[in-house]
Amino acid sequence: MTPRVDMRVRIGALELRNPVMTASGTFGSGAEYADFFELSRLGALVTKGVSFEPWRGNDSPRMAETPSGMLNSIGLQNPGVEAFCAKDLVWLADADVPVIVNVVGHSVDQYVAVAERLDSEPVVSAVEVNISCPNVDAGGIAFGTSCNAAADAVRAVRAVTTKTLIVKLSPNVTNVTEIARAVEAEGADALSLINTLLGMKIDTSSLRPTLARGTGGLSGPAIRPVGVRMVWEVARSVQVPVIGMGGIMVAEDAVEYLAAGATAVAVGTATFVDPMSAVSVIDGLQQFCAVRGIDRVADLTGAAWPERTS
Amino acid sequence: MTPRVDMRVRIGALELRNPVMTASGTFGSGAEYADFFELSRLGALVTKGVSFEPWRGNDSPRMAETPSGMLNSIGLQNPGVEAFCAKDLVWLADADVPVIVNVVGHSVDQYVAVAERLDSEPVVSAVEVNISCPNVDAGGIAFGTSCNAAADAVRAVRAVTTKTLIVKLSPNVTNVTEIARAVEAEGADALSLINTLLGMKIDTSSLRPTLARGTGGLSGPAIRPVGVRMVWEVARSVQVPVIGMGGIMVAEDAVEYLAAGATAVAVGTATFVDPMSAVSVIDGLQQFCAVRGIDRVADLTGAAWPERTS
Amino acid sequence: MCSAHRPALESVTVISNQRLAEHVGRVVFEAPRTAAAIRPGQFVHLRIARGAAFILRRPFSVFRAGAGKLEILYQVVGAGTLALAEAKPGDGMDLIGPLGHGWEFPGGMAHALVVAGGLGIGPMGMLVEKLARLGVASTLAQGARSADQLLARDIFEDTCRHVEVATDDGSAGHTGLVTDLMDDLVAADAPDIVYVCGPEPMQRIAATKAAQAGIPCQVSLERLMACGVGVCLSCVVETTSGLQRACVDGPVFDASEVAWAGAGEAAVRR
Amino acid sequence: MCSAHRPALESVTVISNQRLAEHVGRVVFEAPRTAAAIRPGQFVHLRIARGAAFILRRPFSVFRAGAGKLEILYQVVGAGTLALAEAKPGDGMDLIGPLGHGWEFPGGMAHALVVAGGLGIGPMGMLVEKLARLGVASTLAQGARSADQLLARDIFEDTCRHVEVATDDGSAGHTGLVTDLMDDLVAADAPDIVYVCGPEPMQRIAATKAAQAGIPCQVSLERLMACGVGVCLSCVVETTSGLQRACVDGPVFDASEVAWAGAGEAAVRR
Ligand SMILES: Cc1cc2nc3c(=O)[nH]c(=O)nc-3n(C[C@H](O)[C@H](O)[C@H](O)COP(=O)(O)OP(=O)(O)OC[C@H]3O[C@@H](n4cnc5c(N)ncnc54)[C@H](O)[C@@H]3O)c2cc1C
Ligand SMILES: Cc1cc2nc3c(=O)[nH]c(=O)nc-3n(C[C@H](O)[C@H](O)[C@H](O)COP(=O)(O)OP(=O)(O)OC[C@H]3O[C@@H](n4cnc5c(N)ncnc54)[C@H](O)[C@@H]3O)c2cc1C
Ligand SMILES: Cc1cc2nc3c(=O)[nH]c(=O)nc-3n(C[C@H](O)[C@H](O)[C@H](O)COP(=O)(O)O)c2cc1C
Ligand SMILES: Cc1cc2nc3c(=O)[nH]c(=O)nc-3n(C[C@H](O)[C@H](O)[C@H](O)COP(=O)(O)O)c2cc1C
Ligand code: FES
Ligand code: FES
Repeated sequence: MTPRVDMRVRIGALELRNPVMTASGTFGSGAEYADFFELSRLGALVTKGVSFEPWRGNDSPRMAETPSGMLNSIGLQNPGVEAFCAKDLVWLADADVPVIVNVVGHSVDQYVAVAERLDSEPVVSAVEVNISCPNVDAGGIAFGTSCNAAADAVRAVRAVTTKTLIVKLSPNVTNVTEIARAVEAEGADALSLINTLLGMKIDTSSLRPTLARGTGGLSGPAIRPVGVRMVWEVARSVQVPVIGMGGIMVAEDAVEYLAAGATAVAVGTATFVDPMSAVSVIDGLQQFCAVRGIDRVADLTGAAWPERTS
Repeated sequence: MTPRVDMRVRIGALELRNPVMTASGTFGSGAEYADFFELSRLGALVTKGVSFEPWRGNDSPRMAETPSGMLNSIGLQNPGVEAFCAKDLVWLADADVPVIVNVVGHSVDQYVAVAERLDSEPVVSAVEVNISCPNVDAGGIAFGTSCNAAADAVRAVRAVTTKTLIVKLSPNVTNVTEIARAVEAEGADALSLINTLLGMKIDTSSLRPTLARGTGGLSGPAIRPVGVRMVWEVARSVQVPVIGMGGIMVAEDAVEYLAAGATAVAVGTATFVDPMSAVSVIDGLQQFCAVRGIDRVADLTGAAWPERTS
Repeated sequence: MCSAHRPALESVTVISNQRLAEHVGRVVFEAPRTAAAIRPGQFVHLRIARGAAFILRRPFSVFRAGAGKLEILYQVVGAGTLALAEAKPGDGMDLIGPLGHGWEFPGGMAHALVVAGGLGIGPMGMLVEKLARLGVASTLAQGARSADQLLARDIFEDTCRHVEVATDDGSAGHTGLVTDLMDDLVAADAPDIVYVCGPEPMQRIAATKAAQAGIPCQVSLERLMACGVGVCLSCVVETTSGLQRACVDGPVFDASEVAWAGAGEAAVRR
Repeated sequence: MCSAHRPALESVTVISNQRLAEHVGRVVFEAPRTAAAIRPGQFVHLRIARGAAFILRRPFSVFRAGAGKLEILYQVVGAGTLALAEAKPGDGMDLIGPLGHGWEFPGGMAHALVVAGGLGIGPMGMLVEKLARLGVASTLAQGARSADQLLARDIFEDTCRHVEVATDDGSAGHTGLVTDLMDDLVAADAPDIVYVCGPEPMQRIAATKAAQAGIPCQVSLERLMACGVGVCLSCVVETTSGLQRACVDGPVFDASEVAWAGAGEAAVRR
């Protein structure tokens, strides 16, 4: 029998039963994967991005495979917050799992409108403001690549939400810690990173971009070293907890993120490869701690930092 | 017999017999790989980074493997420009291949000193100013992530070199086209990109960063989508030729870069995997053109651009 | 759907893997759960290799299923199908299945026309077997590049009332498109339904012909699929009722509901 | 060096691949060029798999070479060696070899002490064979976790004048470090030279003991290697004459020239 490991972690006001979430856009609102495991196993379920009005998303093809990764240019297709509340949240009300809703917008007003609408929904434990989607023309990454724009969006959302406020950062920036500090200053309770790296693939038979939109967001194990580096940088520069993601396939990958400074992690592309990935990461993390005599998974956070080394 | 394809391309004042170079730091100065193929097969040979004084590089470990890629934190270990001229350039004088010397410095003065020293060396066809190495504390990427600093360095080097001047850009920036235009304005004859993405790996058994330096530069097929995207963006924003690199393993990968707008390409990490990689890319490119009835490889440049689509 | 028909992860073992023609193979898996649950026109999402540089699963129609086994016909087009072609009996893989919305079997059919181009034959084995069980006479119009690429002819000769073929190079049957055969077959058999799978331009032609003849038509569409279970929205198809997901709302769609322009060939390369 | 000894790319075929102990195997390749050219202590840079998520070659010492064949002893520690353990006779791979600066054989030696810990036995097969050909009597001190991990004992029993063993768990020979055996062996045999390979801390102890006894000592160091041919500078070793590359200037170094502090264990995980 493995010794008991305290797997709980705290993100803002939220206490999670373990540090493993789903990454937004890779888990729908959970119904599809409920066939595969009990959603209550998860630390938290992060929904796909939800906008105020319905969004159509981008033209097809929207996906391309790349070495140890994939590009997507879904473009945040979603039915809008009303339909989301009416359908997805109603379904989620019966799932015993903290729900974090990923919020998207083309303008500050749109982010605010979604956050405001969600504030009255008891099923929602936290909102994750996505200022980092590379696949929409207006909004998304435009907010996530400038300190001022990021601060404006977060300030406005902070004013209308009482929920735990997570801000999702873009890796497509020169200095991610600057943006991290700017949104922390506006009241973000936690930061999540990384969203996808902006990438492109060209179909050499047609000599055209493979994705209809041209560029897309790169995810999967290929980007893990970038994600771990950015979590390391950000976690050392802010006081709020960091949720690390990007290429987590197995528990050891999650350990990398935690040791780099993350308090929790999210599993994205891996779920497409194996629907059980998030659960395997949870079990593997527990095992990892048990074998090494680590009592609390929270003790892994920042374990690789130089100040913890000696 | 395959029909003849005109493989020549032009980079500044340089005419290359084909568009395939070696990527700096992955080919030494060529002597080691001369065992494997005639260096005269190459479009150009790009040397490792050369500084004014000898540089020791970083502590070990300096390398880590990652999914479809590798991290390095060599830190530009090199014997300094005098030793380089005395040994490497003397050896290269007998190799029938255009030589491009990668130039590094901790300060503008150091870049200038190396470029000045090389200007009198007839063996040197071009200098590639590396303002994008992520593995040194001062200089390197610090120049490549700010428009002003990049412009200053390039202006100063331009003033002292009559050689074709290539500037190597960093992908670790919010807006690579801004930097590209800034250095073009200062007289760069060509731009090369991408240098490595800043990344990190953590050894889960020791819970320490795998690399002694902590962070390193990510290269290999994992980063190809990022490289292709940046070449697409830059080539469409500048007039000078672009040399594309990042994860080119086979000829089709080179076609992606050319179609995205590159005039030439460089093969880096692939050479470690297969010393014949650059040659295979050359042969494969020729074959690719021949099969499709493309007379000149230069016609592939920008073939995927929307304005060329209809 | 009862839970036995819900998608699940199943570890499967290669029982046999043979080359059928150039770049084409047939693999048979021991896969009892999925073999029992799958319906005609559904597919499986196969994890071909672990530790490979390509990470995603690959979707494949199930050609035939029974006695705990799944049979898949595949064409080698890239890294995944190349790895599949190299699989040996005894090798383990895993799949998610059964997936998707398969062929519909409206009541009262007497005759069905089945049109398959190339690997579009993939979902047709279970289809014609089911039609036979329902007592519906089926005619297969099968097209391929050349005679050797006309896969599994014996099975169709046995199960269908009638088989006609077309090849691009004229090495068997009609020289030209498989859809060229449709006018005569529609005239001769007066089918109650047309089932189509193959390259998208061919499906579009078939759908148009069926519509012109006033015959209901179902098409099985291919889309790039990351998740295969409906969450990622990689695989959307433009329909008269908006964007639908090929992996759960399809791959089989009523041809009259597909908005062919705009969706179309761009979605997959071939 | 004449050109036959220069490194080259060679396509090789697996002839046999057996498990020797837990996590340890022996693979034999058909590799005529490299087998003819390689010298004791040199290594090959092996491309184990194509299309895998890991892309780099893996360096391996050649245990024995002859009759067109190369024999390698390997321990399964990660993705690469796992794939190697799964290789079947007939599988093709390629390697770059021969690489590196191997063992030196100073003139006038009568007796050599060979000290190997764990897979440090890798470069010792060719070494003791060469010593035997030179008429140098060799004693092997071999250490391992447990008796079953004492690899290739038969070969050494045949070739060496004397073999002594140590195991961590005492299941064979001395219980403890292989370097514990050195004092007695040095006293008994008065060796002219000590050859060492194994985990770096063990090499350091062995080097210190040799230095204290005033006996020349060569060590074969392991470093992470990307290129294997001297260009990437991944593999540097701190020496009294500055940084040297393990792949071309080593892997064998004169122990007295290695600046143990600073270089050291950090370079490889084990
Ligand atoms: C519902 C469905 C059923 C299918 N049934 C069959 C079948 O029975 N037999 C058969 O040979 N093929 C079938 N295909 C196509 C098959 O999935 C692709 O040929 C296969 O995924 C190619 O993988 P690859 O690695 O060899 O090619 P690559 O081109 O290297 O694959 C790169 C990426 O593109 C995707 N891709 C490439 N071509 C296609 C395609 N035509 N359709 C969907 N995704 C593609 C891959 O899944 C992968 O994500 C089906 C596709 C779908 C959607
Ligand atoms: C000159 C030399 C000779 C060697 N001879 C042998 C031998 O005869 N038998 C044997 O079993 N092993 C030998 N090794 C070690 C062997 O190279 C590694 O065990 C192997 O590369 C591990 O690969 P992996 O994919 O299984 O491990 P992973 O840990 O997944 O590899 C990840 C990366 O680290 C590198 N790496 C990991 N461990 C080592 C190591 N100890 N030394 C160097 N690189 C490492 C890999 O090459 C790869 O680049 C030798 C190493 C060197 C440098
Ligand atoms: C298909 C797909 C859709 C995504 N949609 C969203 C989204 O709606 N909102 C968001 O913040 N991130 C979205 N992401 C980004 C992921 O949440 C995650 O940040 C990224 O994929 C890196 O993690 P991974 O490598 O584990 O997938 C999406 C990623 C993928 C692959
Ligand atoms: C080991 C190593 C050393 C490198 N050294 C240099 C260097 O000295 N100067 C430089 O401009 N780029 C250097 N680079 C970056 C490469 O030139 C190239 O930009 C990068 O690796 C992307 O290409 P690739 O994916 O084909 O390797 C180095 C890369 C590697 C892997
Ligand atoms: S493949 Fe993911 S929604 Fe259809
Ligand atoms: S491994 Fe590249 S220099 Fe030694």
